Amino acid sequence: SVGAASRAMAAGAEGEDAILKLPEHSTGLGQPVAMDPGYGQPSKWETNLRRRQSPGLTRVDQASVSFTPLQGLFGIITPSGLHFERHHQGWWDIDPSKHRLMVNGLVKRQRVFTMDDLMRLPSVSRIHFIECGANTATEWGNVAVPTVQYTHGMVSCSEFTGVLLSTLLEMCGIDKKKAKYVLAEGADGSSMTRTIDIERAMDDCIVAWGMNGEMLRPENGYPLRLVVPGIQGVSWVKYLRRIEVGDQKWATKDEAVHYIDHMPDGTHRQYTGIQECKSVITTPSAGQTLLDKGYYNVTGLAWSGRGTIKRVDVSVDGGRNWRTARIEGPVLPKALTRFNIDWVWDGKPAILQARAIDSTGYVQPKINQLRAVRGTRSVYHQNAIQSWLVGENGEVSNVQVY
Amino acid sequence: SVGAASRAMAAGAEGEDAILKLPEHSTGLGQPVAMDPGYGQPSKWETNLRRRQSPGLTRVDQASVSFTPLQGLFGIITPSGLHFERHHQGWWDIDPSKHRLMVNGLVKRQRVFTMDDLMRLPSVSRIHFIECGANTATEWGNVAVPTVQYTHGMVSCSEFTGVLLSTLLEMCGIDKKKAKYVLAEGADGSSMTRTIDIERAMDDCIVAWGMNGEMLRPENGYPLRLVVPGIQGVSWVKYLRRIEVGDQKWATKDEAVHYIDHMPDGTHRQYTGIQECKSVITTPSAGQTLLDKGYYNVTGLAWSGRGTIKRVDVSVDGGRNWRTARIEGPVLPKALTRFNIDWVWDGKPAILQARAIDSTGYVQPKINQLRAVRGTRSVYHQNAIQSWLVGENGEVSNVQVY
Amino acid sequence: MGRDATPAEVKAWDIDVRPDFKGLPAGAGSVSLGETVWESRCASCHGSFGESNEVFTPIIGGTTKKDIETGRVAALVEGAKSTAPQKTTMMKVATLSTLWDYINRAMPWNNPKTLKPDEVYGVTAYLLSLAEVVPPDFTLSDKNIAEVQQRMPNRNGMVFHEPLWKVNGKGDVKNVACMKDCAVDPKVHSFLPDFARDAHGNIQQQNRVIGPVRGADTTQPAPK
Amino acid sequence: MGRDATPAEVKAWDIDVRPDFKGLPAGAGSVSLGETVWESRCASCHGSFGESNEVFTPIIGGTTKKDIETGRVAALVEGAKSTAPQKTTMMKVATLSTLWDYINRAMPWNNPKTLKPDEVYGVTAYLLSLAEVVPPDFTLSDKNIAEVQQRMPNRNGMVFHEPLWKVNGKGDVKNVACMKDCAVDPKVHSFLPDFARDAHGNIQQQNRVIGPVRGADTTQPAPK
Ligand code: HEC
Ligand code: HEC
Ligand SMILES: [Ca+2]
Ligand SMILES: [Ca+2]
Ligand SMILES: [Ca+2]
Ligand SMILES: [Ca+2]
Ligand SMILES: [Ca+2]
Ligand SMILES: [Ca+2]
Ligand SMILES: [Co+2]
Ligand SMILES: [Co+2]
Repeated sequence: SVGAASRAMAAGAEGEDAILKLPEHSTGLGQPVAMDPGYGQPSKWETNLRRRQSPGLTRVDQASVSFTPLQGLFGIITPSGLHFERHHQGWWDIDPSKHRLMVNGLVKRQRVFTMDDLMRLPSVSRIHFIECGANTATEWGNVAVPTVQYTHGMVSCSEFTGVLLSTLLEMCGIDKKKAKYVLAEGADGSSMTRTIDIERAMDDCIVAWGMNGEMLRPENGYPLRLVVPGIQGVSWVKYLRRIEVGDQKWATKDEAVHYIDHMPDGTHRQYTGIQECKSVITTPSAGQTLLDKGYYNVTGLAWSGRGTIKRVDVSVDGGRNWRTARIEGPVLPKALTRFNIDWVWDGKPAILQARAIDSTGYVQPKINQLRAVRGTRSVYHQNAIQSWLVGENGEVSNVQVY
Repeated sequence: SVGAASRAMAAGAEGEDAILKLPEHSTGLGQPVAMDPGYGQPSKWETNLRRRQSPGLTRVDQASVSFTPLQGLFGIITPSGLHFERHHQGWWDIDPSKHRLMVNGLVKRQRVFTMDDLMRLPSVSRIHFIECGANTATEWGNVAVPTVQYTHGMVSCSEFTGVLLSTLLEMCGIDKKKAKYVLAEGADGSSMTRTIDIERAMDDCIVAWGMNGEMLRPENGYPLRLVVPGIQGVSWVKYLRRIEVGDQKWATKDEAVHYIDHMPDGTHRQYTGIQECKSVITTPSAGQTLLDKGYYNVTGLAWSGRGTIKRVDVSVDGGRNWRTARIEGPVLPKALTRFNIDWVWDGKPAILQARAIDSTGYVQPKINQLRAVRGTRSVYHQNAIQSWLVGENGEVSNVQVY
Repeated sequence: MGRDATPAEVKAWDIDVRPDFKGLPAGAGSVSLGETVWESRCASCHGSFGESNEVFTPIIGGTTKKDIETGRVAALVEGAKSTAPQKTTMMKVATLSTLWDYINRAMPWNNPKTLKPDEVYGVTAYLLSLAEVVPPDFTLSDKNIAEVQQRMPNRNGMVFHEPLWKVNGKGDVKNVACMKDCAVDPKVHSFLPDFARDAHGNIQQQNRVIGPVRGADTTQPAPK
Repeated sequence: MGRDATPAEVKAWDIDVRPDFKGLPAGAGSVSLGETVWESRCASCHGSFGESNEVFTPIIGGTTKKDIETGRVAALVEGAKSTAPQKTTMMKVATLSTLWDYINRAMPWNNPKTLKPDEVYGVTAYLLSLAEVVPPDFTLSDKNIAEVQQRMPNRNGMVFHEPLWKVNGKGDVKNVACMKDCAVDPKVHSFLPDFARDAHGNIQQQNRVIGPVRGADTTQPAPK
């Protein structure tokens, strides 16, 4: 295959200038350590990879979304600077010394915690994905957006550190007989409220302050956020100020008017929190052009709100034939999982698809299978197999094939 | 115990202002998504955690070190903005389209690769620690520096993505009979060169471009760096421009004048690349003051260049009695491992220590045991058990106890 | 760690109202009080009749007298015709508590938690009157709210499907992992429309300048 | 993927010189040429005699005629006296190739890879003459460099301890995982000296403003 290096060679038979003429950085002195402000930034050559809004998706920028540029990311950890955002009433950079968490409701002791209190408690650190329930919403209908950033960019994965919610609830003397649900409430203008299943609450929910080794970023809920592994992002309440233990669901605005699934019979399914097994090829993906024929490493992400990823299959002929991809470790529960597979592009049109299978045996569905059960008016929980068409010119585009 | 919240309560019996008087962020509209430049930053309340130089350690800022603020970090992933730096001739932000990697020496085909070429190859993504061989060098002698940032802050841990070095060497037709070592060479002014064992080279070395999901940061070698798991950071050549396959060690400046271990008989051990099993308590640690008596989660990091962490024990009485800490998953080979353990401080002086054991059964040594074998003039490979003294006033300080 | 919450503190923060109206403070507000509040504090964003699509989807519209009787919004059924151009809040919401709670905690958007309970009652009553759930001279209060709930147009429109709530539930959509010669419709069912090619800006500038691919230059038509 | 390297390209980058002098280009440089180079391009940082401690540890010093004979720098032995205030490059380096290679690739620090081979020979010869390894009228060349290697003061000072090179090697220091009533010297052997308390700035400002601890205010003496 004619690689890029060979193309660059055309000029001089002696060799490339990039090698023969030593660059400034080989013959000069570089920059000092610990440059102000002692906190590093990405290369200036990387500015194309940014979180971006999808024009026309929302009407105001504080009740909106910015998408993670999955098309250019590697591995499973999402750089915190590129973590997707979803705010309902804008984000804040809250003074953490004035932040409080209250636990009330069906507990023996209604309690108030400072950040100091919380950060003294036994903590856990776990890698989990967070996906907005509306991720890939555009793909319920016809193809409408040009790249994986906009189709799938409301998913991220980070290492979260905090105290298990169960630890706090035990400390407050939760009434285990009566407690059926907890309500999580934020401190910002929206004061987001979401109902959490008591089984989740007593299992792996984390009252988290840490994300990827440092404190949560302000856009992600600094200084405190609820981590609800496997459940849609809206339940991961930011600026967490209160946990109430109760015996009924709350039907809050974002579980009674949004984050509900519109079924063909006109009903809406409420409380469908689980983010089911899903995968997507991130490179090559729509809006990208292959450099040339020949070998490519097809790479992508898979995840499941119900457990671990067991297998990912990839098709290059629109779903007719499949091969099992290589999964990069670690394979963690309710975390993004990176897959890779070899592919030699022969220059002919090809349709790339990935299909994930999780530890429950659930196989990621095709969009027509999803629609057969849920109709066409849903917004949330679009976890269908995604198709990318590689054209003869090497340009990849977003298509629907099933 | 008298928590911080209770202290803050003193003022009003009705309750705290932080709760009773709703803050601006509960009654106002916040900031928009995707704020310029579409790349997020830490909270303004977090500016104390910075990479910093150790005054007097080096004479010039481009051949120097900046240390990671371990005292305030969580989990195992180091935020890339706080990854420690060690440069020998300053750092550069290299135009990646002009960067080349050459493979030469004992191979059938001496080859040149562009970044385009490399990034098409089958990649792996793995979480590994990188530790400077000189980390904790100050602690060979008497106590000299005030915090864990300066004693242990030349270790970081990231998810790296790239092509296995073995893949490249196979592609070039490595002469497996004759090849015994490879040389890795950088493109910067120092053109750092280091000899790598052929077994390492053909095992888990990665020619990496990705770090924590995005491209390497310029300070860490953008666009290409060799990842040599378990081996001291100086071998992780930044701005990697060349790999030569050879049959003898190179005795380059940083393996003949530095990164050598001064033994009592006056000889120096050369090529002692392995970073042996080590651990340190990061909170509470020297320079920190405990808020109060009572419960604390003692937390820290353990790692081994020879494999995985099997166990971490913690002592609060200067090494007389030990309890086994809780290890947070995932436990990965040649990666940082987070440990946590309960401790109730009774207000009396206490000496905190952590001691790690790796998968080979090696037990992290005491400083006197290290000195008994290696004398007192070594600079590198100080992996002794670290002691922190908690004074009656709650202030923690750096001490030596064994 | 931590301390007991004082009664005043719990009162200050424990503001949630459940479907059974637990948490609802005593109070009352008439439609006409509500109209005053609405005009001065809400209409600029949501329109005088809750119909505006400017800052958010419309709140009012698309519900009928019939819906109020049945408790099911007929327009939501697949294939049905709706009088509203899109789904409104009133078409979806089944629980009146949701509206009261949300307005009380989050509205007005730029100045949330500043309405008094009576104002929340009033403005909720006003919205209900716009949807003809209550008459124009109605006064909503903690005493009668449970009755009004019985007139919510979509009160019977919600279902709870437990398998998608429980982590250990079973998916409702089934695929099988066919590996060879699988049944596929060879037709591409949908392409990105031409006008959408550059609707998100130039994709070339949203991809790295190196690597296995380049971003497509979407200022140009798709190459042949 | 990739392409063959041209001979000119390999030549341009394959600059390393091994201990057996593989990779060393032909050439020669006298001590006096070296002195000229040194004075104009090196001395500002390293001092006229390689003794400067300003930008880096001294290059020259601490080696003796005896060392040149034995190939072991005696001052390195534990307890021995050294004439140099600290370990110099010349005290440590065993392989002459290392000096040649490093100067050629990385010096002068602010303008590396700009010396011609003869200049590298010359400046290396100059450094060797300062250490009295070669006489002041010496000319170092690819022809005689192997002989000069035989006079390097610390040429026999290096050992290779394989277990610390191989991942599957065994550590040379052994501890056992005692859990109870372990033998410990109760004495604290070393404390942070008072003058070092604030040598790294105010530690209070290097810790978070919340959490289980606060940074100590090191502008104040340690509290009692
Ligand atoms: C400055 C603009 C603005 C003002 C003023 C405002 N709103 Fe809103 N309102 C919004 C936005 C934006 C949303 C959507 C918030 C979100 O995304 O969660 C919203 C959501 C709502 C909803 C939920 C609709 C749904 O379907 O989720 C209701 C009900 C509502 N507003 C009522 C009111 C009332 C009552 C007032 C006045 C007391 C008011 N609003 C004032 C902007 C405004
Ligand atoms: C602008 C300052 C500067 C100039 C000019 C300079 N050097 Fe250096 N030199 C340094 C620094 C700084 C280091 C240490 C680099 C590192 O940390 O790896 C160094 C290291 C060295 C070393 C290795 C010492 C050791 O123990 O690692 C040698 C040998 C050396 N220089 C020789 C030279 C020669 C020969 C020249 C001129 C041709 C020269 N230097 C010019 C600053 C300079
Ligand atoms: Ca906008
Ligand atoms: Ca300085
Ligand atoms: Ca309540
Ligand atoms: Ca257009
Ligand atoms: Ca060579
Ligand atoms: Ca001082
Ligand atoms: Co949302
Ligand atoms: Co170094």
